[in-house]
Amino acid sequence: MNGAQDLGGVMGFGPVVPEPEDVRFHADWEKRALALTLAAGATGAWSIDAGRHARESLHPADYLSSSYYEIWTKGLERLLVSHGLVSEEELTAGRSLEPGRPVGRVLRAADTPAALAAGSPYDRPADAPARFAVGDRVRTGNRHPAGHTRLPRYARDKHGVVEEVRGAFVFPDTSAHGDGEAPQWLYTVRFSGHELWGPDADPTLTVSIDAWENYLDAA
Amino acid sequence: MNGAQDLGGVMGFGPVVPEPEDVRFHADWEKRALALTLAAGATGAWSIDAGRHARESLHPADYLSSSYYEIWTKGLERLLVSHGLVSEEELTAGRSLEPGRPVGRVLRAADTPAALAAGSPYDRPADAPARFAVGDRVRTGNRHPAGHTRLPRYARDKHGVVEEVRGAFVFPDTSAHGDGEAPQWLYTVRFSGHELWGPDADPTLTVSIDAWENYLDAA
Amino acid sequence: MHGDRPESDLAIEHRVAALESILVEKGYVDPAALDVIIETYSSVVGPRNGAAVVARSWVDPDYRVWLRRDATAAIAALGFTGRQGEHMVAVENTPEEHNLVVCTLCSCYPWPVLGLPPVWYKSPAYRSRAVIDPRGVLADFGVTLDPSTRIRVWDSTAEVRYLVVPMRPDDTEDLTEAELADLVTRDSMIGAGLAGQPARVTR
Amino acid sequence: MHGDRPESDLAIEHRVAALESILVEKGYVDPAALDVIIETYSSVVGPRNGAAVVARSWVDPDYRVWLRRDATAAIAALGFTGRQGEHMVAVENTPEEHNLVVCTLCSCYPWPVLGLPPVWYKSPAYRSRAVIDPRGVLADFGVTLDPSTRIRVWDSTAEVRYLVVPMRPDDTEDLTEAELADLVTRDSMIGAGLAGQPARVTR
Repeated sequence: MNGAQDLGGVMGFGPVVPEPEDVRFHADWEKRALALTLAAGATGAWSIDAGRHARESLHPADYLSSSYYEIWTKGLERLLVSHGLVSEEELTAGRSLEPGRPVGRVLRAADTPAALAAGSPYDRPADAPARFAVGDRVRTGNRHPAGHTRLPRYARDKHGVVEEVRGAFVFPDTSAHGDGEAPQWLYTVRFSGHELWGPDADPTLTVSIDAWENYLDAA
Repeated sequence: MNGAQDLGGVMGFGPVVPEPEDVRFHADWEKRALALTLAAGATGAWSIDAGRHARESLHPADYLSSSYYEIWTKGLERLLVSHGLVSEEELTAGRSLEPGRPVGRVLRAADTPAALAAGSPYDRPADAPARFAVGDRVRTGNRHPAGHTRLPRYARDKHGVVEEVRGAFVFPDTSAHGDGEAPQWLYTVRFSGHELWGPDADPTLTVSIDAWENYLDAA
Repeated sequence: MHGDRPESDLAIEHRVAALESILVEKGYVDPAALDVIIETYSSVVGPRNGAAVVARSWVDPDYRVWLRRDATAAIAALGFTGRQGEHMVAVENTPEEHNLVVCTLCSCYPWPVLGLPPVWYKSPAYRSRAVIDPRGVLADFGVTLDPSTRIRVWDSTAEVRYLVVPMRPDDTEDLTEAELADLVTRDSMIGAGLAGQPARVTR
Repeated sequence: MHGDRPESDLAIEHRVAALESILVEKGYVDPAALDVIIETYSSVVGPRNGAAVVARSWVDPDYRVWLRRDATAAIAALGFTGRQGEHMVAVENTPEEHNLVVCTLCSCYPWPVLGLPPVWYKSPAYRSRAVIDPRGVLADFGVTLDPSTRIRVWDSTAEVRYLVVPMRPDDTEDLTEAELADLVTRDSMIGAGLAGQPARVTR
């Protein structure tokens, strides 16, 4: 969706403010927001793509005026409600009003280090050969789905070159909506700055995105 | 600039909420904000384009979380400060701290009805023939200026057809920055929904913009 | 979950009042002129102006031709001129094509014929969706067009201002020009409604 | 004039605390697991991991080749694996080309080697400008590249995570691998800084 999350090329946010490397959190609630997001995600009730879609579905004014852990918190609330695990009434009350429903897994403390160190790979066996090869010229689609997608607006309807073939990966556009993993080939596609931003672009600039096969046509 | 004002095609704002026709204002301060904006603009200290640029230069979170008369008020404050008519200190103090500077005109009550009824035409004599004619196919530029422009992002780098030649008009991209009126031919350029939004667009949709000659190339 | 305004109405009220004090004290604005501006757009200039233009075009074929050819002059002939209406264009709805006007970049609107824009016209919801999902926007107004009707959206990116001339409702042959004007809603002159249709009840 | 957060820190603090109560009461999360997660990303997983990878690649040509060919495995060999690092790619800066990593759509970041992303990496200011004005972004970090150096921006739109291998500073032949790792700042492994350069003082 063309939500507030799609920030590439947007202007008006002012300078980037560096931060010392040893800062991990800015308040204790940020730690809890991080941990709750990971632990709730570990139930398996939704995919990482559904999580991203919940965040990008925030009203743009809310998204842009919230810190990132606030965005995570608000996204988590939405996910819990939309998956029937917590009710709006409970969020309003600030406490549980009825017993929990069964979930796929509850991440226990003893299992947590191993779970974090294992991660969740997103590559999948391919069920067809890759359509494009390194060096192929491609054109990204002019796609504006109302649902989740990972093709940013600035890189739509543009010519680029396939630089790497990454393998087949879970397709976010379906996974985010519970429509299956539908794995597709993933490519790193590189664009010139001129192609993306026109004749006044930095002439030394190239930008790549990682693009699923459905996002691309031969050019 | 690619600011928060450039809203065409952005998603996530929810439904449009109709309003009865007899509602003119929602609070008395809105009336004052409107009148102040018009009266201050009548001094001639800045162009209508500079006014628009002041508003679109608000931080996107501020722009999207403000009502339109709030945006006008914040834009007016910026214009007054950037043109040296009011100081930041005065805005903070909420009162004048030094005498006013000379301005081109002070709109008097007696002259106001005539001034509003006269308006300010923006067409200008052309100093060259129009480059394009009705029916010409054109392509909009892939332009991303940091300053003011009136070519929306959704209509950049797209093919359209010239539907009307409107005459020569003040060029906002220069006028907004005090760089002169630099009049240019203005065209109504029509695009298919498919061209703007891809294959899933409403097949019955066409959209036009009014585009200055600099925004266009022959296609 | 909507983005609430970061400042209370009270805060913006004080901010505007302070600005007015400063500008008046510095002699940049005449407070009496402010009152005239407010009175003008509260009581004098509003969408009944545009409704008169539309009704005239419905009953007077010569006027209709003039409105098509030179809307600025034809509208001025009824006494409606000025700020944000210096360069007018009238676009007529037909059974085949429906017109909808938006300003995606700010809130450009034909003040002399329609008055000040409603909140929804200036809202991100309308400005963002009108150009990509106009049928969805029309649905928010309770308007459903025939699926075969073409939708023609005018994004007011320059100083040209567009007035939609809605279709004259059926069975209105016996109405006077003034009665016809009563059927012409503000929303119908933006393209967000139809003349004499349910949207009119919001007047 | 920046957009202040619409809710105070206190409000979000209560909101998160309430959410934790609900999830624990319902049995969806183990409170002890929350503490382990926090401890992991406070003390165990951080940018010193990535610095060790970079230093190894500087001193061990075989490792460098492996890192280029299969970064996920080469990094795992040093003990760094897991969430948000399942599919790693290392990209090397050269005098001719400088790499910069961003996630314009959210905040994708290689956690096992860099830990949690800094606020600026997640900020709209960085995410919006990195792809259109990378030299301007670098200037905000006090970094000026030669005008002829090509800039290569990687927008992390999928589950591939990029680690920038900064150039080894001059006159470091005598340093140990551990001393070299100390020159590798977090920012230099995103491309927003250079190894052993002024940006490092922010550590």
